[in-house]
Amino acid sequence: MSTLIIVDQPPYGTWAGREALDMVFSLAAFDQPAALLFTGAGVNWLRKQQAPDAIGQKSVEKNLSAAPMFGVEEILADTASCERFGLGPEQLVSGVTLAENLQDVMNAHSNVAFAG
Amino acid sequence: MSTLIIVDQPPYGTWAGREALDMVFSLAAFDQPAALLFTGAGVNWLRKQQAPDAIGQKSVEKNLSAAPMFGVEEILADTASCERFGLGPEQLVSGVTLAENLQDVMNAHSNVAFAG
Amino acid sequence: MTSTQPANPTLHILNKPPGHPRFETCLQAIQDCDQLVLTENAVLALADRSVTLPAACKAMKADVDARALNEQTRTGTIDYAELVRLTAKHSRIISW
Amino acid sequence: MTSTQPANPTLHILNKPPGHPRFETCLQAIQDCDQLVLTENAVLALADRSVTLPAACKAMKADVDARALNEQTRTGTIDYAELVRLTAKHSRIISW
Amino acid sequence: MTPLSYTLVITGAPWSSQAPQSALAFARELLVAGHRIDRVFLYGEGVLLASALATPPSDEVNWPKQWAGFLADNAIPATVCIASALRRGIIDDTEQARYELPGNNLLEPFGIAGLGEWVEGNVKSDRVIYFHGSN
Amino acid sequence: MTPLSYTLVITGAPWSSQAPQSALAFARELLVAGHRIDRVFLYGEGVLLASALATPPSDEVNWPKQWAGFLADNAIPATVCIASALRRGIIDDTEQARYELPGNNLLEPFGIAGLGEWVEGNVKSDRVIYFHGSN
Repeated sequence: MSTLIIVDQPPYGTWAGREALDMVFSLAAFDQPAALLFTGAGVNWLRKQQAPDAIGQKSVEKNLSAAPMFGVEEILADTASCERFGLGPEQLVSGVTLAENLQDVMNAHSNVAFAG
Repeated sequence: MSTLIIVDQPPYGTWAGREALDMVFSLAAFDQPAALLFTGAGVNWLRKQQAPDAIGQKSVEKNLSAAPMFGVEEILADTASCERFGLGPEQLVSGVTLAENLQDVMNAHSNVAFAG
Repeated sequence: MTSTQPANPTLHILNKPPGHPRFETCLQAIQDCDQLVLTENAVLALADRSVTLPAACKAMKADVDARALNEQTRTGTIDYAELVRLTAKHSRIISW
Repeated sequence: MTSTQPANPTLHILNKPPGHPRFETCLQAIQDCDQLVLTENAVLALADRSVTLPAACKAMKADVDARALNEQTRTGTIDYAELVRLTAKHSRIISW
Repeated sequence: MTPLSYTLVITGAPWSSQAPQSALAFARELLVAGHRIDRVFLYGEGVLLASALATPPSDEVNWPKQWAGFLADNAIPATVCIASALRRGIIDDTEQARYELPGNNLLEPFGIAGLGEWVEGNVKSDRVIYFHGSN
Repeated sequence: MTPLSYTLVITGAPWSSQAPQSALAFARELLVAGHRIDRVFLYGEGVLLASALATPPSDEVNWPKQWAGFLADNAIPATVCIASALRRGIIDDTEQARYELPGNNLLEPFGIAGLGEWVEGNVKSDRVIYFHGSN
């Protein structure tokens, strides 16, 4: 049994992305296989060097880079969404795997959920 | 000074449409010129014979038909949005005026606002 | 990350209105063996001429009635008892 | 319901991300004499290759920095002091 | 039909989304069909369903009270995610004391706990069904 | 520059939207520039900004407290729409007594009143600026 949590909402404007991270870290903390997929405007969570101090929020870049250490199996990003938002390999935080086909990613997991 | 309140969210799934109606009725109650514009998926508020009892909500059809009595100047619907959702004149609640051009409608009002 | 097992039949429960980014993503993710159920704002797809729905698609009757879409015949409607049966039948369920 | 006065220059403040229905409606509603300011999630338009922005467009610097879009040069950025000036200058303001 | 066990997760708020209504209609039919509801878990904006202070007009349904009645009548455990609840001001007496807050507003029989209970639902229940907001 | 008067309307909730943050940054600059804020009006989900019980983690900004401090420091009237507030469980002591509720949670200096105060802003203020949620 493995769970895929999907983030399709962009960073900072809503809380769904942060709450999705909390879900995936909780699964990992209880030794449940879990992976994250960023797609649509959600891929913008993965851009390097976000600096949300001026809007009174915290960056999730550190949390994302610590994900493998906490047992999160994979951080996936939809290739077409990355292209749409100009996210090449050099703009992406480390540890992200590009995924070509949403159906394949979803079929590899027994559970698939959004945070909101 | 007249105010245009725009409803672009569909009925029942969110509360923004109802809260937009409250805004326009409040303006009218205080004798402030006010009009409503339904556009995008919001035009579905204007379909006749909605029956939301089974989902535990109340229809706004009566409120809309009472709007002129309460002093709401106009209820406008975007023509293209009505066509997209198959809303011909016989499906629309009474008292709705079709509007072809969003820019013209907006320019005819000094204030333009959404409920959320 | 390769899809090993052949497509696991999935029940997709979609509540976003047509035009919402997740509405589009859901339609792309549906496989031939999957079942789609439109709930809440998603039932507006029955009236939306810009939307093409998959063959295995049902809409929640309570939501269709609420929005006065009962004369739209693009899909059949189901009640909550049938939705419960569909969730029991599918081991994989995605709420969009 | 006819537009009598010539277009009243309007300040449009847009916070929805590209792909949101209201993002599209806003871009359609903008006239040549209008000013657009992108805030919050709307600044992602700077990176979105599927979006064409009008000429009179600025993006909030705090939101651009938050999302690491400072190398995107499709529009200039402004701070809140400048946004205040723009709201004082325009008697018509629409928050999308 | 084999009876199954379900966890229901609600992430949409009452009076902002239809999620609590749809989830309740579904939950009632689950019991009619002989299935079991292991737990209802409120997450994100869904925690507002556990407000003891929500007071809609008298001719509208009070969704928190409807849900509380259904949960109590059927002895179904219901959990509000603690991180979501604290941020959004849904507080029980324990958290009130811990953070020295001026009051509390958690509606019985909802209880506050961590995402661990959601993880448990993922492991133990046959099905986990989500009810999100629609915008 | 001629000083102008503003009404600010917030419809997006804290911890669901960025609206309270953006509105506060804008409000601070309004005062720096010498403008006046006639009133801040919370509507729809925005009423959650007036919760006295919101308790984010200690390393995060508490937006209701930040706003309450700004309003008090600058003697700016702030109103929570009564219809939105009652539905969503934001209650002052008057409403608690009227509806016999188990508590109240309205953060000072916010007050509860009707949409009439928003209408007044439309009539009297030079500008009315809205801060919505972004989804």
